[in-house]
Amino acid sequence: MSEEKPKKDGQDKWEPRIIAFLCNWCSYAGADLAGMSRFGYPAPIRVIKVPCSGRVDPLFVLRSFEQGADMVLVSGCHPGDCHYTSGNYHARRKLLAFRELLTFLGIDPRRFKISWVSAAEGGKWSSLVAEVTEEARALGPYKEFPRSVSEGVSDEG
Amino acid sequence: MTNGDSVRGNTALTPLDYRPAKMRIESITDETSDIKTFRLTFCDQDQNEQFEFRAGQFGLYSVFGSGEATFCIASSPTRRDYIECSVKRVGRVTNDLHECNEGDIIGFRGPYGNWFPLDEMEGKNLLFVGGGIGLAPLRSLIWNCLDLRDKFADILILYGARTVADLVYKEELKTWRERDDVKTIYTVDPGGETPDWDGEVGLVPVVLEKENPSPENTIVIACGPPIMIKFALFSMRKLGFPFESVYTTLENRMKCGVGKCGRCNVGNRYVCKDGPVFRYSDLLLLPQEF
Amino acid sequence: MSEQNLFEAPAGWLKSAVDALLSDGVEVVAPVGAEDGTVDLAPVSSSGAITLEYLNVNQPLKRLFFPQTEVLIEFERQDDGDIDVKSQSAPPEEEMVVFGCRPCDTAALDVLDKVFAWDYDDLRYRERRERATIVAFACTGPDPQCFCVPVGGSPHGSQGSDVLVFTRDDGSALLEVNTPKGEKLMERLGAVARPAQPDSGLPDVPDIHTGFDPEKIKLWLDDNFENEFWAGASLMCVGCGSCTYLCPTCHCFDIVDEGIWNRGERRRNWDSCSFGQFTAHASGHNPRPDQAARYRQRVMHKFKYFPERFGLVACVGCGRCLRACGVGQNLVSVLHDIEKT
Amino acid sequence: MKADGPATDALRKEAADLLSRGDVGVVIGYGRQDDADLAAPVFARNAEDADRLVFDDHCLGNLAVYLPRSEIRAMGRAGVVVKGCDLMAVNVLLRENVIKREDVVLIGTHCAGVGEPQLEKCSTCDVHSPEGCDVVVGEPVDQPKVDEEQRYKAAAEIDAMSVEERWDFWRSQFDKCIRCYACRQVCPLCYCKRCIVEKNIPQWVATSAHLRGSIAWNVVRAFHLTGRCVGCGECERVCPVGIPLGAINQKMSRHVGDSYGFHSGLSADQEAPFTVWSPDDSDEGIL
Repeated sequence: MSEEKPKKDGQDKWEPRIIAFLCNWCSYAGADLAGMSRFGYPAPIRVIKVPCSGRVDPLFVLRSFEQGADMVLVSGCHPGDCHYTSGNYHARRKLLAFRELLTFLGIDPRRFKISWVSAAEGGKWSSLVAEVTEEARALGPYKEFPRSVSEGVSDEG
Repeated sequence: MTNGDSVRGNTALTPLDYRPAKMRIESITDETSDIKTFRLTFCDQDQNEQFEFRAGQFGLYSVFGSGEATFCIASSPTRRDYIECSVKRVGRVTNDLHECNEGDIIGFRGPYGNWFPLDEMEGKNLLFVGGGIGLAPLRSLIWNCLDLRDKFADILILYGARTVADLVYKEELKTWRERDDVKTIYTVDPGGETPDWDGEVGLVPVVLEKENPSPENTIVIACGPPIMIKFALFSMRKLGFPFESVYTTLENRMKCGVGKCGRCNVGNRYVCKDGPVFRYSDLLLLPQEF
Repeated sequence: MSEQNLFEAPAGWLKSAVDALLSDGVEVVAPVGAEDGTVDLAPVSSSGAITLEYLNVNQPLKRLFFPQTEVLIEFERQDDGDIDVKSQSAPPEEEMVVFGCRPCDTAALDVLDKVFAWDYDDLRYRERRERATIVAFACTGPDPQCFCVPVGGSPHGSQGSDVLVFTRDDGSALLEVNTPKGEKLMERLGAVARPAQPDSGLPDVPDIHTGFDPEKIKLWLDDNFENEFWAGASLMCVGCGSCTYLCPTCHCFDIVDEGIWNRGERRRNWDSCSFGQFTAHASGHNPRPDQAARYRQRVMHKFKYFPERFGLVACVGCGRCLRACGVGQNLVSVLHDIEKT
Repeated sequence: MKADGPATDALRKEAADLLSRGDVGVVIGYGRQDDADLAAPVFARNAEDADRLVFDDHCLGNLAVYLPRSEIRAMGRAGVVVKGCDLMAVNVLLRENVIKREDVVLIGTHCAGVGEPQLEKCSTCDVHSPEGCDVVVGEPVDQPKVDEEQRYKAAAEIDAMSVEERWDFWRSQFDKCIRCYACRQVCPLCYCKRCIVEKNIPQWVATSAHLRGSIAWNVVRAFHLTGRCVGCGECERVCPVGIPLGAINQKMSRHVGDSYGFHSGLSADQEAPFTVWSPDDSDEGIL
């Protein structure tokens, strides 16, 4: 069984697990800049670098929830800025449709965020993370989704 | 056709809960670019001492988290301290097995299946015909026979691979060649030779015909890719070998290994129970679906 | 077996029996209706949940003994590199009484019993079977898709059931006890049913109109592995697994590992010979490369290979494969075609 | 529609002509089965076979599913009987270059709706008369004005629930899933040689029929059909455990319709919503 509340060392407070897929060229650089500029942002976010937001297969999002994410964030270049010219436009259509699907199936849309953060927007990254972390904390653990390996068994004999 | 059931007799049912034994990888040998041989010992010392098998039998090896896969036991039953398996990297489990290091722990269920007819082979000439990784089940039997050398007449090992780099058990090939109680012929497909290759060049069936061994008092054990087996059998027929004295192994996909999961069957035979060793004349009576 | 094997129960007997068992802490599985009109066997916590309005339960009885997915082992990687392997614990020891399955489904248990204990004894299956007492309900109104009779069964067949119940129009019933397990259950139920008069005749067996001769079919199968017939007969099959998953005798399974980086579980899941990947080797070679080969396997397995190996046809004529097939593939028509050739 | 009506007569004649002229190697149509509610497919290989064809209101299936299959391709050019709704699937197969127009002969049927009781999809059908076929048989049917809201009724009912209610609803639905993949196999647009669920390096979708695996499977199925599904409803019709897959497909169709003005299957030369993009697409919902 997965431990329900990952705890930070020496702290009793529950922290949400947030998985962020960041495009290499804008959002990841933006997050980097936030670090270099010493903008603080909360720690529970786990960053996975992808070449482009267009690379994010909806299965990445689903798998994140399966394995215990409380929130998933996908971030790419602003429209018009894609390093590959159109990856983020594809991502926009695909991921918004995916969120529609998740919402329809009863998966809380507030737990799946999409954002545009450019390489220059260290400040935006910092405040965005603060904002979504606060929201994830308020939403609490995403218990509903069948997470991890041992849960979600339906018809055990 | 199944020596398994007759030897076993009417013993009680074996309880089965699919729990694998844990085995430690003692050593890993790179055979070719995509084949490795793993030497394994049971983590539980008692199991090490009790474990018995016969040449030809197989096991289900598992990387925990990836799943189980079926391979023959490639070491000889006469070498009691370990078992070996040779694994070609082709799918999920084999990929992950190739990623394992010495000291890692994997799962093992077995031994399952029947075995080569050692009793029947006694006193006879033996002809081993192997291709590629098909040498793995033969290797178990070859060492088994070499360790009991007095019981058999002439032994001829014919082994081929596509290229020199694809030959497995290179050290052992050398050992066998150096023995004076075994005749060896090694071959690679045309174009697969290297400048210093001193063996034959040519497909296994072609080399077999050229060698022209006598079918008299001889048992043939042939393992290799289906296409090689097919043409090797044409050649054997030409040379006058009766299919009653030819044995081979089938390698259908299996999940349970014990005649339940329903996917390895050929006609009413379960490869996992009635095989993997089949007499070729019996195989011809089955639906050609393997 | 005692001599008395027929019992008489008044209307309302089922409610009394179920309530009595539940209050004894016995797990009761019985037919329960769903919103979409289907009826399936499910554990019940009161007799009120039970419905009797069905021809047959939607999903076969086998699920109770051979569930669609089950954990075989759990494993966890330790810090020192060792792996902790646990067998999944055995099923609960409490008894289970299953009400309401039909004689076709109980007959199918014969097939499964053979497979799961012909050489290696599958412990999970056996433990589940042992704790269950099966009270089948004789079939009163077979539909045109039913064909239990030609495959050796009967709407009143007692094969595989511990108790077989014949329900009358007024709700009263005759209970035929077939096994020591059934006797034990009747003893336990005591007042619910009393020994029937020797002259209490059983109701007439309803007619099954579909007929074919499995032996004749086997003779043809013996000689016709290679035959153009299979390509034609399988052409409409789209290769889904609904016929195999709803089949009470199909028992093929897969074993898969699921997990995350340090722990997981090995599961046994139903699998289907209709699926293209079923026999595919990792090398890409596939002994059954097309739907014709796969459909042939399904028919051959049921009517030739299984009888040769275990002495009985691996089909009980429940008709689920006919009803469930989305494209109208009809096993009985295929068998009729075989008979005609 | 009666099986022995004029549509059937015309169909048999057209099919016999195509087959005897050698224009096609096979005509895929519907055949009569005694008592059955469902007309099973018939694969007519010669003019005599054509007499087994029927068209009536038992003809529920979407025969386009057979067009990509190698067994059918091996027979040569294929004639296929299509209702208006089935034709939309053929259009997508053409659009996605799965089949070539010159390799198929489309035998359209005027259709007033099928099923007893009539299928839900037939009440909102606006393609009673298929367009762009090589041959059309049967009597033209009046095309009533279709109420858009009615078309998305099943999805709208679920949309009206709260997120929590929807979760409970779908959880209980997906819990029933037995992973037989009938929905996939019967779908003309699920033609992948190897489905994502059959790929195991890595195993994205658990094959076990537990809730986690079945949610993943149903999400993936629905998403891979988003912008492609033509709403023929076959997946829901064949589901042996009665999962209302049509509602999910409706929801996604409506989304691509409302957002990008796209309706799948209307023609063979549309560009699908996920293959194109516009800089003017809405940014709503993006932080």
